[in-house]
Amino acid sequence: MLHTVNKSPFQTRTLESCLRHALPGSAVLLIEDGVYAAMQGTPIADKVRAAMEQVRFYVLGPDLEARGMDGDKVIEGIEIVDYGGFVDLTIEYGTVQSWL
Amino acid sequence: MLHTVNKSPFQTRTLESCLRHALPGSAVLLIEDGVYAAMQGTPIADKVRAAMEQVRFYVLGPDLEARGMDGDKVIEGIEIVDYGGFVDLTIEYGTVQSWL
Amino acid sequence: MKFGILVNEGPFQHQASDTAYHFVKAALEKGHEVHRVFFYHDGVNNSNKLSEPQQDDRNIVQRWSKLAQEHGIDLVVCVAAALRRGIKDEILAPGFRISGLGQLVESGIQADRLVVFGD
Amino acid sequence: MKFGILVNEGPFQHQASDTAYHFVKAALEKGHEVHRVFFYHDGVNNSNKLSEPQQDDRNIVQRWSKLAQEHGIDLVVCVAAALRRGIKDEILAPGFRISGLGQLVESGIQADRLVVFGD
Amino acid sequence: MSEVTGGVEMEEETGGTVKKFMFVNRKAPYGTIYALEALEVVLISAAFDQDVSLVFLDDGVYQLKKGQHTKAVDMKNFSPTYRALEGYDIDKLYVEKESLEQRGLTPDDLVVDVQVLSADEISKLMAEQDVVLSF
Amino acid sequence: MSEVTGGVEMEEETGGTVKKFMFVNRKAPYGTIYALEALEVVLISAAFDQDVSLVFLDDGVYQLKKGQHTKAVDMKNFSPTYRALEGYDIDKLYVEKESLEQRGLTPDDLVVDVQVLSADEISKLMAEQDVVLSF
Repeated sequence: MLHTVNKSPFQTRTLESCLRHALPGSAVLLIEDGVYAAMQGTPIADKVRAAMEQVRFYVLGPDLEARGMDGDKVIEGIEIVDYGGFVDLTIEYGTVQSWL
Repeated sequence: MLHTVNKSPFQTRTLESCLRHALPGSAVLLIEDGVYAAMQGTPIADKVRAAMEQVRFYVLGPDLEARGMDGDKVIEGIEIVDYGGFVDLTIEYGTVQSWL
Repeated sequence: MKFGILVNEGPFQHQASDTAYHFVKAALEKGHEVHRVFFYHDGVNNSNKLSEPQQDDRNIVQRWSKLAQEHGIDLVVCVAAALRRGIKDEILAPGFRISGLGQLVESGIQADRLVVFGD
Repeated sequence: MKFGILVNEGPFQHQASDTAYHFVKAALEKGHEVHRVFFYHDGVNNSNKLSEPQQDDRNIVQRWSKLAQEHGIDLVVCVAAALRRGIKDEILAPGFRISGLGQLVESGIQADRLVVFGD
Repeated sequence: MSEVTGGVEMEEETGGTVKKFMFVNRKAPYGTIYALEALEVVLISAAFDQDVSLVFLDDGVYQLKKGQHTKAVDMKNFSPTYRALEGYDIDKLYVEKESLEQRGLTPDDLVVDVQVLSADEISKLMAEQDVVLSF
Repeated sequence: MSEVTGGVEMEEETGGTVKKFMFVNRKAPYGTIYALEALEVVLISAAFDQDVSLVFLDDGVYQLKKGQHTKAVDMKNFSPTYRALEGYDIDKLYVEKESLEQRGLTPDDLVVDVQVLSADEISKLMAEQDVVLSF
């Protein structure tokens, strides 16, 4: 299963809700304002790192770039993908749940 | 100053942001999905009660009723107002800041 | 008291336009003046006269038109936001007019209170 | 792979329609099929042909029309959501058609993946 | 029927396929339209004989709260529709325990009988679906 | 000028009144249009000779982040406009310290020079305003 999160973790509790439901072996893709959760140096980063022990994390590169978020400061282990990579993830992980 | 909050405190951090900026003597009016913050028996209620030591709280009655929220279970000390009461509050407290 | 109102969301999707409407109605009932309602962002969609809600639901667009006509309220739709979203004179409901953002700033200057409704 | 897409927000206000567009484009480039994009809630506003964004901005409505025409994608606007919001045939952009919610359920049945874009 | 289903002739077009459809409801009613319009999709889905389930979590649990009265906000009260779902053979309604408790609600506060599941149980159910529609 | 201001003849209609206008920016850029359209109001307000200030708090601080490149999302990059504000005599830009720190940002990360204020200082400034426009 692929979970997408498009909200800032500082504004809403959407990411928390997603992480409460992402089973081991599933994946989380951060898109739109959700990409802020992929950055190092915030209190959110610790939660993401903890979740990464069981769940794979991806982040949408075009959304990082738009927001001036430096790819070098993305949490180690989170893979940056483009729109084509997004498509591939939906194929690889099966059903998609969009946490809106 | 009158602060309005229209978001559920369980979904967003809007109420927290409002409370961080509501000075003693100002008022907070909970409207739309913000009215859930006025209810007893949730972890949010404690934060609201703490804030009530310095700030007056109001909640929009029509929005409580629409959502099936019982007026009897509103936190003691929060005053229920109708749309006319909303108008009065904007006059009484001066400038309005809508926390969207 | 003289009120200016800003509506930032379209009809139905969010409650903002509903709350703004009830606020304006209550202000008028109390004898206050509402000199202008400014529609910005998706709020411009409140002026689309093609809107045809189900019979058992409220008609948000018509409600604004009626209120404006009865009380002489100036309903202003932001031209830049409207162009972007496809709101033009040919689908504009009665009582609305399309104009510039200066009308919003002016409303802030002239009104005793400017109240914002959005998401 | 066969994709169905659901777009829940209108153009410009939220990024949902943009992300959906780039997703569809990437899927097509990889040789997949996108049989239908269903526009629901404020998503119906993506079909308003009167939309005229600034010169230096993307034209979201035209972009969908063009993609549909070039790749034979079925762009379906929900009739109930559209009526509510004032989207009718007279302002419908090329390549879009108005139909019922059954088209969304059918898309879920027929597609290998249904991907939702919203707020 | 062909009107509500958007002209789709079900047997013909969907070839008897039965998929697991889950509707994920996470937003409060009235503040936004998602709850109401999600319900409209759910009702239509009944015509397609799919394996449909509804999940209410986060603020979505508020959709089922008893005692909604919308006269003063002049909006359509759609909460009775949840009670009508059974008549459409839609009877898999799941509510998340954690979401209910956090909001100080119990199953007695809800307009319909639901199964209360833990977040973990909801997660497993979600992972079994073919299509997840989230609003 | 009368075009951008919506036909309002400033001196005539506003009678030389100068009010304190505050624009409160709390949303991230690109995910929603609020940041961009708020900036359009700010630019127009310059024509009215009001006492204008901009506050960036919560996710609004991200609006000022350096290095925005919008080519891949095909959206308009409006971040250079913040640097143009000074030319319109709009130079009261305040950023909330707490919001910056929580996001791991420093003033060096921002496209313009701003005054960094504490939540308490922002609150006091807000309380002094005649008009607060929030997006």
